[in-house]
Amino acid sequence: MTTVETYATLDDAARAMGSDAAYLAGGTLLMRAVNEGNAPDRLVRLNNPNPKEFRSSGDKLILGAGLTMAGVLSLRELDFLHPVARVIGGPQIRNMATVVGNLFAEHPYGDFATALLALGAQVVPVGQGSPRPVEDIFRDRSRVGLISSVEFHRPRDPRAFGFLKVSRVKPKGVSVLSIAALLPREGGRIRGARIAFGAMGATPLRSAGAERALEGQSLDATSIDRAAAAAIEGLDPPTDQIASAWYRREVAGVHLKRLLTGMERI
Amino acid sequence: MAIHKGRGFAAINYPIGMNLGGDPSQALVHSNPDGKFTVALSAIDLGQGMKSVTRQIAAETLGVPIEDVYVDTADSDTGPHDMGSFASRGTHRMGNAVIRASEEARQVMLEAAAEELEVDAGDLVTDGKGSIHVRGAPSRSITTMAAAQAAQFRQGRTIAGRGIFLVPLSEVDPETGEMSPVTTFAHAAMLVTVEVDDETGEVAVTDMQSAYEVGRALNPKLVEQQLRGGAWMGMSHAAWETTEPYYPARDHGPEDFNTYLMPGPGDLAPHHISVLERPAADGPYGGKGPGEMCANPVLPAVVNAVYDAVGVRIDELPVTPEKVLRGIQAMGGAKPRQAL
Amino acid sequence: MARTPVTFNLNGSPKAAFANPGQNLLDFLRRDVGDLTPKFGCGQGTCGACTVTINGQTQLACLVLAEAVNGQDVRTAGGLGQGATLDPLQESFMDHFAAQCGYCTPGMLVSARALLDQNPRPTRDEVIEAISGNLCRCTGYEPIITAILAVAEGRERA
Amino acid sequence: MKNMTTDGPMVEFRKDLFADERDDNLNEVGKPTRRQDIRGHVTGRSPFFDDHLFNGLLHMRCARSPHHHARIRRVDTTAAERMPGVVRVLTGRDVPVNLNTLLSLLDFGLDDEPILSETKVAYKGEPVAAVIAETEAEARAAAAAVHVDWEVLPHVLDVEEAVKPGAPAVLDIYPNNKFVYHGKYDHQKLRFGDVDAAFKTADHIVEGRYQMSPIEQAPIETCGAIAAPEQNDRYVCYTSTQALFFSLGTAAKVLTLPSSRLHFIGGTVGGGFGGKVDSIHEPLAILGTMLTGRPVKYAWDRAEEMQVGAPRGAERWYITDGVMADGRIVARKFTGYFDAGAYTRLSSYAIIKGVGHLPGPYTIPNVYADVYCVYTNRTPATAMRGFGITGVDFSIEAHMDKVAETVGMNPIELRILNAYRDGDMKAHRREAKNCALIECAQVVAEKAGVTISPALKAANSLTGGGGDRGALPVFTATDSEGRVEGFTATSYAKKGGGSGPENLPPVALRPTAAQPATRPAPQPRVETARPAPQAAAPDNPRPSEPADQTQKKPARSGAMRFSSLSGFRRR
Repeated sequence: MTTVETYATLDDAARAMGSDAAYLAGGTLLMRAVNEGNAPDRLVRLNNPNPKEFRSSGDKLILGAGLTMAGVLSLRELDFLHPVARVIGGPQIRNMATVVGNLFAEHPYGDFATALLALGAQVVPVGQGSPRPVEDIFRDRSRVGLISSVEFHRPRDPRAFGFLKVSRVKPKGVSVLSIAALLPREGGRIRGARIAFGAMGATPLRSAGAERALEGQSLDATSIDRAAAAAIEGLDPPTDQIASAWYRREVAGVHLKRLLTGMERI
Repeated sequence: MAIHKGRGFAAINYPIGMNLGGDPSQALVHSNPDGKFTVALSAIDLGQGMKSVTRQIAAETLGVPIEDVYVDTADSDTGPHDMGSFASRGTHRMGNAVIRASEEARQVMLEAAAEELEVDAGDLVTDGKGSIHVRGAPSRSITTMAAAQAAQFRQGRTIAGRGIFLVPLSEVDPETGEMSPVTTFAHAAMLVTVEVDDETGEVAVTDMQSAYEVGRALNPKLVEQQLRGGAWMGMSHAAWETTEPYYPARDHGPEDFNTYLMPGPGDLAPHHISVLERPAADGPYGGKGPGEMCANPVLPAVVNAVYDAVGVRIDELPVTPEKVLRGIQAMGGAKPRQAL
Repeated sequence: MARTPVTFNLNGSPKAAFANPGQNLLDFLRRDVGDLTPKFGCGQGTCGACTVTINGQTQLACLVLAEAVNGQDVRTAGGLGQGATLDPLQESFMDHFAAQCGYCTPGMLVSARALLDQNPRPTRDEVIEAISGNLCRCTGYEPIITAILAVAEGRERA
Repeated sequence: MKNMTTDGPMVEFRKDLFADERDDNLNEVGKPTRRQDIRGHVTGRSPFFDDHLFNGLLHMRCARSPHHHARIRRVDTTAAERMPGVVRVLTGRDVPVNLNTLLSLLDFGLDDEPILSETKVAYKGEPVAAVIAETEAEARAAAAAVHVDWEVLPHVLDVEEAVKPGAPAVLDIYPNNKFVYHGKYDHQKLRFGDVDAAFKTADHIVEGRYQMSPIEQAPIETCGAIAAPEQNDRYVCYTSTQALFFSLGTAAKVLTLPSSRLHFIGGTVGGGFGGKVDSIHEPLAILGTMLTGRPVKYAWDRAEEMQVGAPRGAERWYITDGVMADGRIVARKFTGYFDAGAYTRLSSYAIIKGVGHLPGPYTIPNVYADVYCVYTNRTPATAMRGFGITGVDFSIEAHMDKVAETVGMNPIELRILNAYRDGDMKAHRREAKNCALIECAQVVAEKAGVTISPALKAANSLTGGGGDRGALPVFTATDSEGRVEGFTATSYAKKGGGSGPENLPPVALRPTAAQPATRPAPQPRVETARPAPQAAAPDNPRPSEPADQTQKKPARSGAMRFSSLSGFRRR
């Protein structure tokens, strides 16, 4: 049967964790599991999480473990991420769900994590550990300890970041797919392209094909077409209630093209 | 990429009341000493407005103001037998039972008033505002409250009525299917406009123009609730809903509202409704019950509109983007018709 | 099992009750506190029938750990209006026939009230966004949107 | 004539149409009066079944089959019984009459579905045990601890696969996975005129195949009931049912209780759409109360509502039309397959409703239909808004579009041309009355700016019907395809029966207690039909008959027969 342990600090909570425990943050995924009898026996939580836990250092943005989607939407420093936060769940979910929690959300959820993957974000473990790329979390979520924050560099030009979510139900629907693109440009050429897809695999995945097609190119109709044609490379779309793997493959390039074309115009 | 507009039409009729009959409904009506009436039913209000529509029917029949009637449902100790609220039978069956019960109660009420006014009950009329008066002589009147009190405390009468409505059971001929399925039909026609994205197969319903024939709109706002909500459900059936997305396989059955798809408030199409009223001979005040049929024309109208837009016939519901896209690809591109 | 005392404000009044381990706020409010206005629709956070506000923000009571509201301010549809005076949104829902079965209505009203408290003059799209976490199976949403906009545009009383 | 009644999209009332058939000067009828229940709804005070609080409420949850089709070797509840908070675990042995079909209350269909299955499951999610515990979480945990020894059987999920020879038998009592109509045929027939002859005269033949999806009613309030002991040795049951006396009658039958010992309270329901007719929860909640002496709640969670709760069944329709070059449809033939899932529930009945509806709102001189109620290893289907009609209307109206394209006609004109009118003869052999299809089509055409011919614009439902159109066919081609032996009409799809329910106790026609589950079967595993005893009082001993399996079967598998029409009867 479930027991709940409440701590004052993340460090205390981290010490209490174990294979029979789960950390309760926003609760949007874990409390459902509790309700359905699928959660670990011990719930570990903080007494006073801060839903607007955020700081910056130079161009480094540090999103604390308590930061919710609504918190993101309330922070002007994170305005380029507002289009991402705004399409996570409905208003109630956004008031509860945390950014860090989204890294642990399994398909079909995890659209914010997709954006973090494109941004090359790193997670900072509680305690002594050094920051690790979010890819590490996706590799094996069960072996990741508590996360104190997620951090990344603000794109020098916020227009280098683009996001698109495709859903069947509007305005609140889970993803057919989502796409986050980071396309820093130097002298008109793309340097360090990162294209991440959500709902195109068990975790957010990068499109190796699209990144290769864009790297070193200017963002124009030709490079966009090449990226769209190669979009599926590196992805592993599932079949679920929302769409089949076939459909996701067919439209991944179409939606990437639409996103990139929109970014080109800016 | 192109967005193709298409229009599709469908027309339907709908059998009102439980198929083949044999399904009675009962109602009891009685007055309190202050001339207020309680209608006791076992019918269910699951949003369709059963309590409200039977209240209006009772008030109309009794000849009293709506606020003098309260409908109590459903308690099997006090409400008499009723089969239930399904098959577009609620308004039809229970409405008629309430009319009969109310007529009986009204007759006692008029007799009580007649005794007080020293006239013949047959000469009395109700004004629907709480008074009973002699036909053609409004000044010779008595309030329903006074009549009820007289009945209760002086005359020793119970102002009460019993009503039952039963459509007799129909046989079905095994050889020909000859039968009397129902006694009346409602009607509808619908034209929807869709926009189809030929690169993704996505379909948006952008407009609905409908005509619904409902016998009589016993309460026009309740009718509108049914038609508007029902057409939304029809749109949902057409392009979103299924418990088994890969039917007949049972894999991937949705278990929550994130994966069981229904259109959200951002998917709404303006729905312009026309209501026609051709009263049914045996419907309560001609009413037919619009609750079930309103979704039905939307499903075929949407598939017909998709065909009009891109030339793809979707013969298997729901109309998913995948089916549309596969159809477009099989033809080597959209074939807009725009015939309607 | 060890029950945890929870002291909180419900619709402006102090309340105290014991929560079971792992009990969600919806079950706690309904069974242990006696506020039946939040409804169970899914227990999964996907329908919005249990919408309440916690410190002014809408949340889904079925996904909130009951003991987490200790010391917090919780409001439900039971706290709309004052005494016999209804909230203008409640009046507008009645006027515009914005409820049929009535089951989603309390949660819908809590979301609508939260919207108008933060944004008294929302656009239609903002109304749609605000109620997108509250499912309605009966109405097709249009009358609900109309009822909320009527209050926002001041056509409804107050 | 346009009345704006909302601030949103427009509603107009076309009072100009059929005005002389209506008196519009009524006091209360026709007024937009507020709903009686609206204040309760907006204040959140309307009392739904779960808004009744009980001290010491227990919670019930079922252990369910993970397989589409499996034999139950053993149900082991010992571990579940030892789990924290568990008060009692019910299995089929605890259910007094552990076999039911909903429509037995209307003398329609054989009892085919266990309340808690004991020998076999026929769909994924079928309940085999019900755990009663102090909390919902404890009931959930204990239900997961019920151990069942399964022998997995081959399953069939597609309707046309299910009716092929050699398909796994879903229900042993129905041959070839098809419901038996009128004790006579494995489908419901409609025969009106001679479609094959008419096809030969037609200018075009238009064919189509249509598939309706299974759909969840999805009320926001899930189905459920709370039962509690009441005074005077009675039980009260608060329920979300759509059909109070259906549920009360079902509970009385399954629990072998006089209905006077049951007090059902409902009436305020959080949406139903057909999904709250099945009366699944009331009998088990009351049984739980009977066996524990405490209030018991049994309700579905959302996942159960969606995958265990009966959906609108999928339907597959084949339509063939014979059409003249001018657009007149002269013959229409249907073959339909309703996917009933594993048990009958209401599907057999939906088909009769659907057949009575064919060929849609059109006057077609030759109509033919064969419609099958097919059993598959899916969740049983049941009622939903538009029951028996929505799927076939989708098919007919999608087909009408193909016909319009074939003959090169405006689709609205095609509908008006073929629309039924007052006085026409319908395929179920009753005169059409009170028609209004033409007017609906005309109003929509006008609103949408679709031009239709002057002749069709001038058409109406009141005139132009009857005459030849009102006559029965001179010749109707009939046949005996699908004849089934060994069934009596009274227990199948013959409601009531010609001599009336009072003097026509249904003949006991039962599967044997232990049924082989695999095909092929040499013959239907039912006894030979016997003539119904005439005017036998319910308590009279049955006329002497050859000894048969029926008399040896255990009492709980259906010794009593109950119907709303004829009451309890001992077999």
